[in-house]
This record gives sequence, C-alpha cells and structure tokens, in this order.
Amino acid sequence: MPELMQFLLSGATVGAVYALVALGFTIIYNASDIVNFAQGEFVMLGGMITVFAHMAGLPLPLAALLAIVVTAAIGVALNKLAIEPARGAPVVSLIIITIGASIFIRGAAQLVFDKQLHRFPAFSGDDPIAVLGATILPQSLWVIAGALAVFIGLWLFFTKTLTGLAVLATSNNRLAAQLVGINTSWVMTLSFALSAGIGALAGVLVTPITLTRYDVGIALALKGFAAAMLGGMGSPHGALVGGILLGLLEALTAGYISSQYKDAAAFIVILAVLFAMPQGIFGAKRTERV
Amino acid sequence: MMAKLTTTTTLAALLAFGLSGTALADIKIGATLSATGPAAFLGDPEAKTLEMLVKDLNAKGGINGEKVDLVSYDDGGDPNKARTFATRLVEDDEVVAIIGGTTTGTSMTIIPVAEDAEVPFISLAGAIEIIDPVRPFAFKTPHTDKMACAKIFENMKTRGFTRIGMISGSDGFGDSMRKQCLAIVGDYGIEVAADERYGPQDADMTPQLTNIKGTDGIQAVLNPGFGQGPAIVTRNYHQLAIDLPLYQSHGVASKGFIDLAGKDAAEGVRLPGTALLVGDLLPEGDPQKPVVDAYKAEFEKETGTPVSTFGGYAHDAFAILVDAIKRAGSDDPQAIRDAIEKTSGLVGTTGTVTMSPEDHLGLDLTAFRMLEIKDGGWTLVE
Amino acid sequence: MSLLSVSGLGIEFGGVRAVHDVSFSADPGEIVSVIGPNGAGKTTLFNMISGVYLPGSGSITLAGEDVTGMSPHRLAERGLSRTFQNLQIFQQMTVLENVIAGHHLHERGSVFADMLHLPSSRRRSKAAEVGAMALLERLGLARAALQEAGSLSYGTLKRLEIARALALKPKVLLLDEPAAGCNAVETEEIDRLIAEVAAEGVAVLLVEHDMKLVMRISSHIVVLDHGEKIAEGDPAAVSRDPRVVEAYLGAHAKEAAHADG
Amino acid sequence: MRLSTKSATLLVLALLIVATPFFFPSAYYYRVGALVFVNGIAVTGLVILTGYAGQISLGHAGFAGIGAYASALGPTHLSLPPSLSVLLGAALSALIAFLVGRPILRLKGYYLAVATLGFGILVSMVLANESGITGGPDGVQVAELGLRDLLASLGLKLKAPVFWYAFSGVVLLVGAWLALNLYDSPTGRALRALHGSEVAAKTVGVDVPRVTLQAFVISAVYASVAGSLLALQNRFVTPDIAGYMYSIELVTMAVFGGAGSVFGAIFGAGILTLLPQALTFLAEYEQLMLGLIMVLVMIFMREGLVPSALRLIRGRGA
Repeated sequence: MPELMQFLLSGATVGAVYALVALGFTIIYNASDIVNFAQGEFVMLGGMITVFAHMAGLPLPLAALLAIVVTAAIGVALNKLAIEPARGAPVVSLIIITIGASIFIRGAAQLVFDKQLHRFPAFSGDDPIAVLGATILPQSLWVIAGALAVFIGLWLFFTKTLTGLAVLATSNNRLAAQLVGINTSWVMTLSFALSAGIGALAGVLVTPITLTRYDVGIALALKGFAAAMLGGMGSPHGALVGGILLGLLEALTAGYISSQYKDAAAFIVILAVLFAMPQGIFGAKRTERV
Repeated sequence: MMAKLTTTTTLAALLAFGLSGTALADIKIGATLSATGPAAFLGDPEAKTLEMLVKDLNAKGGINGEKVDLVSYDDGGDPNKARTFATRLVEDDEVVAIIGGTTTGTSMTIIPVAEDAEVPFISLAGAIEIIDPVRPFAFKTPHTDKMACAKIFENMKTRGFTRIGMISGSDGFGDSMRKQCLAIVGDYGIEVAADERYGPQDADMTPQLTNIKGTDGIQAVLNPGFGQGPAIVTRNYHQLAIDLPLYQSHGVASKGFIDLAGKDAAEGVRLPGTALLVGDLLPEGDPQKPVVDAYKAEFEKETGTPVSTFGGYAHDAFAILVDAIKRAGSDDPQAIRDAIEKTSGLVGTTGTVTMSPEDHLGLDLTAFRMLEIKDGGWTLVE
Repeated sequence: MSLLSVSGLGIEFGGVRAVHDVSFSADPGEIVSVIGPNGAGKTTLFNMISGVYLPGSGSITLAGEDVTGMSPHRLAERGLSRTFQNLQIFQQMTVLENVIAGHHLHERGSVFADMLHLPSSRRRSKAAEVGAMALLERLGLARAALQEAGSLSYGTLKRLEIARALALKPKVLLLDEPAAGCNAVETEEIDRLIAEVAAEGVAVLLVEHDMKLVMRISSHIVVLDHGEKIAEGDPAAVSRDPRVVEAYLGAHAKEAAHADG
Repeated sequence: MRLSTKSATLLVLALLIVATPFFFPSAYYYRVGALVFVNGIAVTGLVILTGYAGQISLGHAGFAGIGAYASALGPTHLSLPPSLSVLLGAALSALIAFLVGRPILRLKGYYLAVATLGFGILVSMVLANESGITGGPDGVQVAELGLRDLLASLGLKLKAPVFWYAFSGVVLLVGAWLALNLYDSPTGRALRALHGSEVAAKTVGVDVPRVTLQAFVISAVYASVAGSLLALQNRFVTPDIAGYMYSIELVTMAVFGGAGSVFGAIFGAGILTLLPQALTFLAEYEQLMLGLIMVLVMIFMREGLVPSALRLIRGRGA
C-alpha cells in the first residue's frame, strides 16, 4: 500500500506541474482561440529569471516577483508584435507563429542566460513529509497549492468578474464584443499578460523540483498542452483535471507497468480520449456555422 | 524567366559567399562540437577549451614554429549537421585532423567522413563503438562507459555487494551505459535485481525508486545518466530515505551536480571521476597534478565557470593531437594518424594515454578515481 | 412517390428548437420554395437535408431511399446538390477549377493514375473541363474562367456557386438565397436559369427573400416560422393564407418593397 | 508561348540541379546540395498535405524516422538489400499513415496539430527505447546503398557527396513531377477544394476522409523516402531524425517558401538548409533567427516567400 501511495503522491506532484502549465494555456485560448505553443517558454523564463536575479543578489521572493512581471511583459510583447499583426491568419500560420516565437525566446534565453542547468532552494526546505508510509517534498505541496490557487482564481475570473466575461465574449464573437463596448485589444493584452504571468509563476514553483535550463520549455509545454487537451481546451477544470490525470497516469504506469513506456502510455491515452471525445473531458462542443 | 535567372544567381552567390573558406594558415585543425542544443552543457566547455588552448599555443609559438588555425563548427548535437560539418572540414576547409563529436551520435556520423578522407578524428564521446572495432582514423579521449561500469562494479565488489538496482536515463548516455553495464555486471558476481528507466526530462522518479526500494535484498543502486535526471534521482533517493549506497556515473562528474542535487541529498554518493575534479586532493608527485591544476586554473580564469570533465576531454584530445603533430614533424594527415597511434605516456586530465594499433583510446582503469561526495565536496575513496 | 420527401424533421441546438416537425415533398421539375422571416430555420432545414447537420428527429427520403443523416458526399452521389447562403467558394482555385471540382463525382478516379498523369486521368480531367466550360458559358462566366475565384464580385460568385452545383448533374438542387446581393438584371438571369433547370426535370428547393421572384417561379411554397411549418401550398394559396400574412408577409412585404427600391 | 507552372517548375529545378555544381569549389557543396534535395523531398510531401489539402502535421519526421530506420535495419535484421529496405520503409510508412490517419484526420486545426505531434514523439520514443532492435538513442549504423560501388565498377567513380547530390536530385525531380501532376488532377482538385471550403467540397461529392487520408499517406511516403535517403548517405542514423524539431523544421521550410507551391516549398527547404551553413559564424544566433524568420514570414508573407513574390511581380506587370 505505501507503494501505491508513493505513486499517487508522485503523480500528484508531476500532475500539478502539468496542470499549472495547462492553466496558462486556458486564458489565451479563451480570449483568442489561439493555442500558444510558446507557453512552455514562459515557464522556462519564470524559472531562469528567478535563478539569475537570485544569483545577482535579489532575495528569492523579489526575484520571483521580478520574473513574473518581466515574463508578463514579454507575453504582452508577444501579443503586440507577433499575434496582433497576424489577426485573421489561418490556424496553420498561427501555429507556426507561436512555435517560431518559442524558438526565438529559447534562442534568446541561451544567449542572455547560459546553457547550464540551474535550481534555487525550495521554499520550505527539503525535508520530506511522511504521508501514510510514503513521502512528499514540501515544494510539491507548494506546486499543488499553486495549481489549486490559480485554478480557483481563473474560475472566479471567468465566472464572476466582468473582465473575465469580456474575455469569453471576445473569443465567442470579436465583433459583437466590440459592439457592446468591450475593448478587445485590451482584453488580448490582458490575456497574454495573465497567461505569461501564470506560466512564470509555474516556473517559479516547479524549478526547485524539475530544475531549469533554457530548453526545458518544450517538454513542459508538450505535457501541459496534452493535459489541456485531455481536459478540454479553454476550461480551467479541464486543465486541472487533465494535468493531474496525466501525472497520475505516468506515475502509475512507471510504478506498475514499465517506466520505459510511461510517456508513450500517456500519449496513447490522450489520443484515445481525443478520438472518443474530440473536445476533451470538459471541453465545450462547437457547432460549425455554414 | 528573369525571376528564375535571379534565383539561380542568388543561390550560387549564397553558396559562394557564405560557405567558402577562411584564409590559409599553417596548420589547420577542425572541430565540430555541440556548443548549442541538448548536449550544449558538454559541448560548450569543449568549444571554449579548444579556443583557449589554440590561443595559448599560438602565443607560445605554435607547433614546430607553425601557427595553428582552428576551424570550429557548432553541430547543435544533430548527427546530420555533424556529418555536414565534417564533410566541410575535410573537403572545403581541408583540415589535417578533426576533434569533436560531442555525442556518440555525432561522432558516429563523422567517422565515415574521416575514414573516407583519411583524416584523423579524435572523438570526445563515451561509447565504445567509436573505437571498437578499431578503425584506422578514429580515436577518442573519454573513458568508455564500459570502463566506468567496471570501475563502479569493482568498488561494489570490494564492499561485498552482490545484488543491486539500476535506474537509467533513456537518453543516449544513460541507455548506452546501461547496456555496457548489464553486459559486464556478471563478471563481478553482481546481479541487477531491478532495472528501471526514466525520461531525460522527467520531473519525478519516486515511482521507479519506490519499486527499487521494494525489491528484496538490494544492496546498492546505480544511476547511469546525465543532465538533470541524476540530480532529481539523487533528490528523490534522499526524499524516500533509501539508505543504500548510491552510485552515479562519470556523466555527472562536475561541481554543478552537487549544487543541483543539494548537499544533503548528494552526501555519500559515489562516482568514478577523473583527476580533474580532485586536483587539490592529489598528492604532490602525482603525474596528473600539474596538468589538471594548470588546465583548471586557466579555464576558470578565462571563462569564469568551473571546470568540467567534458572540457577536459577536449583538452586531452588537443594535447594528443599537438603531441602527434610535433612527433610527426609534418602536417600530413596520414603522418599525424600514425603518430597519434604511437602516443605513449601522454599525461592528460583523464589519465595517462598510451595508444597502440589495437587501442585507440589508450586509457586504463587506473585513470579513473572513485570519488565520494562529502560535505558538498569531492573526496577520494581509495 | 415524391423524389424528395421530408417528414417530421427537427433539430435542437442547446435546448432551443431550431426546426421542429417539418414535412414536405418535391417532385422532379418542381420548384419548391421555403420562405419565412429571418431566423425561421430555413438554412438549418437545408443543412439537414444536405447532410451538413444531423437531424435530431424525422426522416428524409430521396428517390425512395432513406437518406437521413447521410453525409453530404453520399447525398451528392445520389444526386443532391446545393449552394450556400454565405458563399462557400474555393477561393484559391480559378473559376474554371471551381466548376471542374463540381464535376468531382464524374472525374474522380485512381490517385495513382492522377499522380502519374496517366492517360485515364487526363481523359477524366479533360471531360470535366469541357463540361465545366459549357456550364460557364451557360452562366455567362466563360470570360472569367481563368481568374482566381477570390478576385470576383459577390454577384458573380453567386452564379459560380450555381454553376458548380449544376456540374454535379443533380436530381435535387438546393439553392440558398441565390439572388441575394444581385442586381435586377442578375436576378432576372437567375430567375430564368432556375426555371430552365426545373424544366429539365430537376427538383429545385429554393430559399429566397425576393418575394416577387418566389411568387413568380415557385410551383409550391412551404412557410416556416420559429422553426415550424405554418403553411404550405401554391403561391396563390399561400399568399392568401391569413397565418402567413400575419406571421410573415405583412412584415416582409415592406422589406421586399424596400429591397426593390 | 506560356509555360505551364508544372513545366516551368520542373525545368527550373532541373537547371538548378545540373548547373549549380559548376560553381562548386569543393565536394562539400555537393553534400549541402544533397541535404537541400532530401529536405525538398520531405517538404514536397507536405505541400500535398498542407498546401493542397490544408491539413497540418507536426509529426512528419516520424515517417522520416520510419524510412530511415527501415533502411538501417532492413539489411541487418531482414538481410534485405538497402534498396528494397527503402521501399519496405515507404510501404511501412504508408501503412502506418493509413492506420493512424483514419482516426487522427477526424481532428481539426490545433487538435490535429497536437495529435500528429504526439504521433511523431511516439515514433521517436519507440526508436529510442527499443534499443535491442534500433540501437537506442545513440543510433545505429546504416549499410552502403551499393549503387555507388556499382557505378564505380562500371567505370564511373563518384565521391560520396557527389553521388548523393545526383541521386537525391533525381529523386527530388521525380517527387516534384508526381506532386505537380497531382495538383492539376481530379484528386488534387478535390484536395484543394476541401482546403478552400470543406463543406462545399463535401456537397460536390468529395469523400473528405478518404482524400485527406490519401494526402496523408502520400506525404508520409515522401517523408519516408527522404528519411531513407538521409540515413543512407549519412551511413548512420539516430532517433533525432524522428524528433519534434525536425518535424517543425519541415513545416517551416514548406510554409516559408510557400506551402501551396512545389517550387516555393523546395525553395524554402533550400534557403533554410543553406542559411545555417552560410552563417556558421552566427551559430549562437541560429535559433533566434529561425524563430524570427518563422514569425515574420507568417505575418508579412502568409502564402510564403515564392507565391508572395510572384504575386508582387505579376501585380506590377498587370
């Protein structure tokens, strides 16, 4: 039984990492229907900027705050410089644009920072906490709590605030949103800032566990993306549940079946879910208009 | 038709402009290294080392009075690019020797090019396939994975371990070393009772380690891998409070590993390393001491980053090459190759190199030192 | 038995009844118009008949075969063709290619023959091209044949869609507002064309806002309001029906008059 | 007389292939040329899938991987001659594309992008993990194709890069010819029609799942052949060939030059293959520049370099 518990805790830790990345995808997707392939780079930036600001002598909380703010600004710049000028472009073009942006950010990061692995100290030390015969690191609790907090924040944002509703309205029908007085350009700016900020926060929280380097973004983005798809694009519930499910799936496969094929197992399950439920578990169904 | 003509000339111009060569120099040495890409943390110090050594050598008057010109390319760890750059080095830059191939994959694509062109090639990658079977023009400087396995198993044997667990990275390094270790583990009377894997970018290895922990009678655990994996394994090992000795590979033999794993988690971890990491612990009179101390001091002064084993591989490759050119007294590739093969007693950072027609590595196990991490630093086990 | 018959057809979107319990039929050579105010469910009805939407209830029979829920390309194989209210043109293709694509069912063949440019593939293409040119001539589009479709005017594209739909050699043709956005001359041409097509034995289903056009050419009219059929009959009967006048014609007469300017 | 696009494209390609070697100072340039052609072959397949049919794939390197490993493993495991192994790889890629394509192509847009991405990653994972068969992440050696020796025995001795330049060039010409034939054929029109408007394509009778699957399978075969050629000329292959980055590079090449035009896409492959070679002194900035190019081209030249340029020239002329 302690084995199962350990697998579950591991799954929850990794799953919370994926969920945090997936949550970052939601806002931009909700505002613009764009899947931002550069989301993983936001996570990387969150970690790397914190590392380097901390090395430069800034206290950790301040370094983390700086990382989140700078990354949010980079998110806004991405929107202004690459996404807005391409409005109305087909999906293929938008995919290439965001992939291009992610490669660009990665290339810049290896020049600005370096190519080595880094980490900074865990927030509450490294002494494991025992849970039913298994153990979990305090930092994992931080990540899980962070994922939950971001989830609740987003859920409240999209259901209870006018701004959140404006974001959804913009996605549904940009023109109509403009007609009822929503400043859609501002909504887009805000969405990118929020998404990037959440990505950076994820980076800050997970770096003590996963370590960071200029190129960690791709792997994180792919897993976060898979989680978002599994749960249903655009739904905060989906991102959270998808992330945790994916983490558990990997941990249980590694624990009980084969650690060699845990990633493959995860991908196969996702593909299977997509074929059965093309909108993901919590995704909204959309009817094509003719 | 106009447009098409323009295209043709542009293409030709592009080819002629960018791709054609550097000015004529006395002795031209080529390198293709993975200074960027997934293996950048290996290739970057290698590239910096070569640059530094060439500058030094020329400042001291070069080889036999002739200056050395280094043509170095960054293959990004992509074997396809490595092959292209190797072709470029031999066909276009007309170098007399190639250093490089940061990874096994890139090295293996360079070999056919070097063999075809009959230009000596010194690889900086670990796999034994590079020099076994021996090919006339292929050499390498790092210990093979098999030697690292042997060193570790020897140490385990002296401690009386007969049953161990393995957790290997599924990247090239981890996979190759796992295979080599499994191939020879029986020779030491040791049985691998648990054989787990993890992905190169995984964030948590507790499920695999839990399985190892739950396997009966395991006395020690070995983790072949490099990059972040071993650091996370070491942290998870500590988290699960597994009190068996943990062995890492030479793939993580750098100060960075201790920082990433954390001082507490890394305490007591053993790994085979080169003298380079423990220069200050070497007794006076150790033949390697002056070499490693000089390289370490210079590299750290020049780059501001701590010295790593990988940069040391490049250091040794360059030393072997310079020594061979000196002895050959010519920059004819064939003569250099013959001289490299006769390298004898050359003291490098990884060990003392003595090559032969049957051995294009020239290192033995004594060059490896079993290290143990204590209080966030290295100690010698023997 | 009718060529096309629709019975009890209905669909819901998110709990809202878009179309409910609509039945009617059409015979070869007939022009059946579906009219009703905006949002009455006319296009939704067309989308169900042409297989774009899966009906929630009811059935559709084509030439005696139940084709409910059949995918559009299978319906096309059975001789059902349509145009769209919002243009669905192959923008990147030339005008001629658009109509050749309309011949797809007649020109399709082995993909290997197509890639190898075998004589069989060339023969199929050539035949389709000849047919397409003839249709373009008929619709007065021959001069634009080699232009990229995306560069043409709205009215021209409307005709292009009709040409493409006719390329299928349909038994049943669904026209969704063919005259919308067309000037008086163009409208008259379309009017003539629809009559011609019907005279060749095609059952034409028409959604149109131009009431004068509808009243002039329809042999049968189905009136929808809020997704339900409220009346049906020949133009004279429908225009006299008090429910129709109340629900629709009163409001629409003004609109039509306005449109005529 | 006005040349058709097909004849013009083939003529220009043939001229480039034959004429540029006169400017080559060393054999290395043949190597680069051969790489351009190999990428050109893979990218021509993407023209059919993305340019004609409008479907995206971020996993085509997976098929290149299958082709590459087939030519590596066929001779060692099945004792097949390398040439037959290439065909076996193509057939295997076609079969896998057929099986995977059926469910995957039901997805649209981003979902299709991710599903194909996942497929590519799965392939590279299998190639890396099944090290007993594939040699694992460090790769495996590939046998000599044998054609060069045959030519040598007939008295035509070619350096390896020269031989591969010529061989890949011929394969590229054939591939371009097939793709151009398809463009102006019933199947090609059906594909382009569904790209323009899927619903309209259906209503004119296009069996959309069937033709998209055909496009997917054909493009997979192109990628597979390209992978085989790459493996055979490198004499060594690692799972990197099936990796995410190579998939992205292929799509970028196609879209950069113009996914809708065979010449454009091959041109894109040429530029993006040559650039890193021409700018080796900027290797540190390679990623930066690649990313920037992708973004800028998509913003300012949505149709890609060649079609946008042609439009500009024609616009001026008219």
